[in-house]
Amino acid sequence: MDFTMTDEQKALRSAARELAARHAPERGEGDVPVGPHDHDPKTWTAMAEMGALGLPFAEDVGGFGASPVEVSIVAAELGSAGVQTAYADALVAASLLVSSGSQSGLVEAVTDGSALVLPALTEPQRAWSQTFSSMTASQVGDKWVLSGTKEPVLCVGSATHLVVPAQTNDGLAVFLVETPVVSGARVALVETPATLLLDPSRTPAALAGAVNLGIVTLAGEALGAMDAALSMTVEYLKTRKQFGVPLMKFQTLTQRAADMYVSLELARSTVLFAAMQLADHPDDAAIASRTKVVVGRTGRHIGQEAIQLHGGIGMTAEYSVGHLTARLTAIERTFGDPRQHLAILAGSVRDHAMVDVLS
Amino acid sequence: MDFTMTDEQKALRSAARELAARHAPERGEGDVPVGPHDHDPKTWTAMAEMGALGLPFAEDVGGFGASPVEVSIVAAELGSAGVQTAYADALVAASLLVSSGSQSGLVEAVTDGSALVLPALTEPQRAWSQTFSSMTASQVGDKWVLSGTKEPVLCVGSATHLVVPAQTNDGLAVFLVETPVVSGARVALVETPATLLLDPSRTPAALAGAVNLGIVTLAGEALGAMDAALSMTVEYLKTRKQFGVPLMKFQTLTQRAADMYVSLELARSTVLFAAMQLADHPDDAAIASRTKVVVGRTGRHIGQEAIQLHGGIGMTAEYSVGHLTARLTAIERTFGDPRQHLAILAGSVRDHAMVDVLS
Amino acid sequence: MERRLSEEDAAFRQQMRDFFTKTFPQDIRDRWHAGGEVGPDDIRASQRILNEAGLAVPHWPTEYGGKDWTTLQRHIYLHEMQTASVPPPLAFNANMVGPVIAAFGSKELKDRFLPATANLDIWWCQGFSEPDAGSDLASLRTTATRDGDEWVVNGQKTWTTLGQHADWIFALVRTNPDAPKKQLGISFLLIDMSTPGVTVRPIQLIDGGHEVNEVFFDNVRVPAAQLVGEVDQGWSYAKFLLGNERVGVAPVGSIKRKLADAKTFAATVRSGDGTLLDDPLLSARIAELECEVMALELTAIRVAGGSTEGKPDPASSILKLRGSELQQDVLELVVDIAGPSGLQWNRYDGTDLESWTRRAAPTYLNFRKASIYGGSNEVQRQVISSGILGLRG
Amino acid sequence: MERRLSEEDAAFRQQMRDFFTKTFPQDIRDRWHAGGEVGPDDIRASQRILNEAGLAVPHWPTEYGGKDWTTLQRHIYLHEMQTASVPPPLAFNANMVGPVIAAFGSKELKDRFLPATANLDIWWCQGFSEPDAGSDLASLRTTATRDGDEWVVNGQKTWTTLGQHADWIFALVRTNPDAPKKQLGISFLLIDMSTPGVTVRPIQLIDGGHEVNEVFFDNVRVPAAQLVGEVDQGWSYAKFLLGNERVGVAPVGSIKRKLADAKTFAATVRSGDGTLLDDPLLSARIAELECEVMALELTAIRVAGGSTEGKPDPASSILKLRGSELQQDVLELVVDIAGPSGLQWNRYDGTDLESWTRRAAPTYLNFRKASIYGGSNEVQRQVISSGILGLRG
Repeated sequence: MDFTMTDEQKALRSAARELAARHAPERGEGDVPVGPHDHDPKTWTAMAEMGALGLPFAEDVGGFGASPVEVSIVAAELGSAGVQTAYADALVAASLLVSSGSQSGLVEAVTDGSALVLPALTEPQRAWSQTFSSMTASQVGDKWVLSGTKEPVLCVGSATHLVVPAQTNDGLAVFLVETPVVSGARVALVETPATLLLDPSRTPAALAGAVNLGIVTLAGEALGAMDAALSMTVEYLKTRKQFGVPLMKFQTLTQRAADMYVSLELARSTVLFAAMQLADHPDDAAIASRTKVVVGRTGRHIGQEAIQLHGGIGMTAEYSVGHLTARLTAIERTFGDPRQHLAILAGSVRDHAMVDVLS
Repeated sequence: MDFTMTDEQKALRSAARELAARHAPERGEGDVPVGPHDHDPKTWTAMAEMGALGLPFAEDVGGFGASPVEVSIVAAELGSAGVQTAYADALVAASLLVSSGSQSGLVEAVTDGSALVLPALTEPQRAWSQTFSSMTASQVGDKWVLSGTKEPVLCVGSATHLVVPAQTNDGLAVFLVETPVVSGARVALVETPATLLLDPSRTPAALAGAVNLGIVTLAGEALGAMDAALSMTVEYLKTRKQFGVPLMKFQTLTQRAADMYVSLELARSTVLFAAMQLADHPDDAAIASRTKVVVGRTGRHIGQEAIQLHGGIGMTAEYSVGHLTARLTAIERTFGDPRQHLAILAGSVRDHAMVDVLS
Repeated sequence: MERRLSEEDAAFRQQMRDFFTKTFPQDIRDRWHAGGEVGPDDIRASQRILNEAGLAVPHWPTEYGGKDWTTLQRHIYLHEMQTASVPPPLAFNANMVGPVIAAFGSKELKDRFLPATANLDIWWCQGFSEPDAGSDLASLRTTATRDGDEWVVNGQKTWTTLGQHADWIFALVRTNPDAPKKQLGISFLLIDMSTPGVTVRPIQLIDGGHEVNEVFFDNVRVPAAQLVGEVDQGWSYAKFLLGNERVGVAPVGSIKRKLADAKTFAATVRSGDGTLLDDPLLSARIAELECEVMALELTAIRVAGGSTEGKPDPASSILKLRGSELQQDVLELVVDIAGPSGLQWNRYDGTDLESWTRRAAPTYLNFRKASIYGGSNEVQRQVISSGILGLRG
Repeated sequence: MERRLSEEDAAFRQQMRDFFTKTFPQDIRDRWHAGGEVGPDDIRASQRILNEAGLAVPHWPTEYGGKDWTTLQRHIYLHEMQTASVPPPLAFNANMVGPVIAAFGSKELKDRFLPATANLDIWWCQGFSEPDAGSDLASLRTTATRDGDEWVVNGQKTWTTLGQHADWIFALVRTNPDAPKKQLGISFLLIDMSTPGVTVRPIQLIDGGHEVNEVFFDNVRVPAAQLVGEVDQGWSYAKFLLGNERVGVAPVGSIKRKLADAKTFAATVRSGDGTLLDDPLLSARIAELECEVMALELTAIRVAGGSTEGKPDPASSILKLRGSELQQDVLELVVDIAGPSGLQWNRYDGTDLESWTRRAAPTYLNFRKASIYGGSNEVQRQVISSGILGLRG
């Protein structure tokens, strides 16, 4: 096992860092956007140009033949700079398109940025589930139509297509919907024509792999956000004075910064490993759940402490640390929260004596 | 609601404090007993003489007409001085004797210390349960006999009688066994003659009330132990020097001492309230479970931090703080641990909108 | 020790509950309960209704509207008000400047300001913190220089909550820069926000709201009669203001209300074949928080009984510390319950999401302030370790 | 980045696993696995078996038994040894005094001591801490005064683990009381425990065991040749000893072994109609610990790869800090699983309780030491905040 980046990976990181710096949100006096992001076509085009959107997919299906490792490297740079995008969602959708084997043209459009395909997975007032959809699919002649509601689907107003899991008579299947009519973040379909992407026999594995890819993408983004939040906190402790001395003279603060660092390093190892593991075993649900648990807990720890150690300034929208914490708060609850993933893992503790990471 | 002690309660506290100081274990160089205590007849006689053993029972059944409040006051003094006794267990047994209504002579012997009646509630390799017993009771003619094993029963070697829940054809009932044959802490009965104390119709409520009394007694003891552990820690931080200055100059330590204090004060309010509540509603299982949760978590927090803030000296048997932590560790797992009580409470969160403490 | 309420207290509680749940306007309560940024009109309306009922400033001296209640009665009053989602009297008026004027102000100041303060005819805001004087408040630099019958104020305050709605500000200003200690030489000044030279700049917070402000003073002339108490003695009044009060330090009723709401919410979120309230880990977390909130409430009642003798009180630090932590924990729980439905918190039309899911995350983020403002939790621990435990760092 | 083991490493792992689980004596492994106070004979026997197989001191220089493995191979070696419950080489020999002698000792000292140290023919103990020099080790007061060809040692050491079994002690002694800094003027001395004037007093710990000792020196005469390296330079050797090693700082394999045991235990404890392993809260706790231990193991592998250049290494502080916390968490979990069966931990005949239940509480209590000994967790945080984050308090 080797955690060292190759030269190619380092070059990718540099490119992503440069891209992220160019598209990072501006902060300072005056109001700025807070909370969930809208789609920014400029950032997206730049990501397409650097090849980020097709990274983990094989070249013969229109991708760039890299892996989740490279995706997490790019995502970390976006996260560190506070650049919010639909990257994880778009990769989930693209993964399902690739799995379908029938959409090579669309995959190409996705990776070059000309199409924005998003997955519609969540439902109002329902806990996260990747195995349930109240959306129904029925056949009218040889055409499929979908009815039901998905919400919230972030950035959906900019989507050209949606990938939608829906219930058929034979089980859950995955469909493609073009130019959906949406309001805000809601997708309410009524007998809407759709194309079958994955039939019920192929859906569970494909969905699992797609969501795992989304999880590791967000974990990479979270890693970057945590890195940035800790760096800013350390810098603040070094420079900010209270009672006539720099904050770093207060041992209770520096010991807590050390705990943040320890949490971060453990999360870093986990994310890097998960990316490597999913490169080899895309549908390993256990590593995805463990990553959600570790990164979720760590994001909470670092996000909360970063604000607390900053004090009042950390609460303001003029300063980045609060935005990073807000983003970590959202990531923690995307694709399932730590409690749900812990419950899944709890159900399988009998299946192994120890967790084996070397193989 | 009023948390102030009456003059009588203050007098009882003084008497208990004096008794506890007289019977406190000696520490210092050389080996001392560690871990679970044996029965100490001298301490027990002194407790009987001050009336502690009959405190919560009505005068007409041989008690002293006080309440769990007074019990918790006495227990706190024992806990603070590190005096370990079978007080909680003996009160559980006595409560069942009183509930039976048929054992006034034995209740008298219990309260004057001439009999030691203990409950046999736990079973090897079985999680705590107050509603299950694998001990079986059967009738041979008009006599009852019991078969089965209970273990560990602390101090059982000194017991004159045991109170044993056992399964009858009609459900769980409670029996009295005289001069049981034991090995170590094991009670293995084989067709052992027993007297029926409580039939299945009366057993659940009587057992619940008895165990609740045991819980609040141990909670009182834990409160005293936590009080002592925090005091010792604070004193140590004031006097012990490292790097040429008293430990209290290290802010990371004093901030943690403050957190210990906050935990302790919240636990104190809980124990005092639980004692008052159980005085009025002996079978209120929810307050008993909440007390187990709060006191269990607090005992863990204070016990662990007390050792950590002492450093190496806190690990030694020559110093009291480790013994207090050991005792808190045992109390946390007696009559169910916080996890079990949390699971019970979790099952009833629908039953109320808010927890009402004022009525 | 006595667990039960006296007959008198039980009747008092019923009276409070009846007033807050039956007499008080339902529409204001509904808006307050829903959360989010609440308009100043509801706060003003609420306080006037309370004041008319004699319930706005019960802890003030009786001649200015006080009720001479016991601390337990004040706990009951707050608890019933908060659990009924009645907007409480504005803290800057009822709990901060009012008690200071009542305790240290001249008869003239009291008569001039207290009735208007009780009725929210004057909306006060607080001018304590400065960009370089947060936890280290005594380092404040805003100056007031005497010029004839006036003080001339120059400087900047920050973290001034709801300052954009305020008519007046009570400010700590340095009146004697040569005092031997930085705590000396500070005075407590009442300033009309409409005086020339006062500027307010709202600060955006991470939830998008603007509840705090910077306030700038540029040669602001303040009549000398608006200085409370003695000149250069303002630090002791500020300490009185910050720490003399045990009742209401922890918002127990609000926390209980939100935790009860969380259960209601969880019961509406479908999960598997049931709802989130059936989830063993989630319901255990709720049960655990109920235990902790109960312990907090009991502690609030227990320590409220003791006397503070008008001095800063370390016992209130326990309540501030644990109260803010539990408030944050409960709000975080609501974000967990909202789950994916809470991920989009911008407003838009035509949504099937319930409004509580949209408010969950920003409210959680907003209340990270609870452990920072009004004396950070690090400061509270310091007060406890030094003031109660005698650990002098 | 590469997740998979190379073919070579995979073969290495199989070789280790075969040796530890097939060749190594089962009875010693069983006793070590059972826990509790282990006799010195098993430790001695184990190390000699390992040494014979060339597995006692693989990280030493090759000429003294080292294997020149990669850090990953050393991780694999330790992991397989620990998960197989093989008693590891005595840390005082293999990881402390041995590397110091190898790095700083003369050829004569190396030849004299290293083979015997590797084979545990000499059992070493550590003489660093003193009653008034714990975390502040540099304040140590034990003196060594030169007298002809000998050093005369006076003073007291404490927390000397397994000192009662030791043949020799390596001690930090003050050889120059007039040095400008207290860290200067300290030397690293090797002392035969059978020298007249050396006294050992066992200290009882809260679990009832006696694994630590006080060691007293009363005019103990030590040949000058037994001073390692340069006189007055002992502090740098001690720092080398305490922090130069990343591999094995966190006992990952032992923690994983115990966590696996905990599951086995939980499956034997009946609860309701099933076992404790069916309890949703308990199994979630187990799953959570598995996540955290996995993150620790991955971090151990990841940071082990970097070079330490023989300097104290803050990265090892991460492993020490989190490793001790997780070890304690897992042992506490076992106490929870034992439940009421763990309440009586004195030995007696005729019991139906399994021995792991009896050992659960004392083992948990004993390992509270893990966050104190060998540099407390507070010291580790200090090393991280100052050495890695650059926060100079």
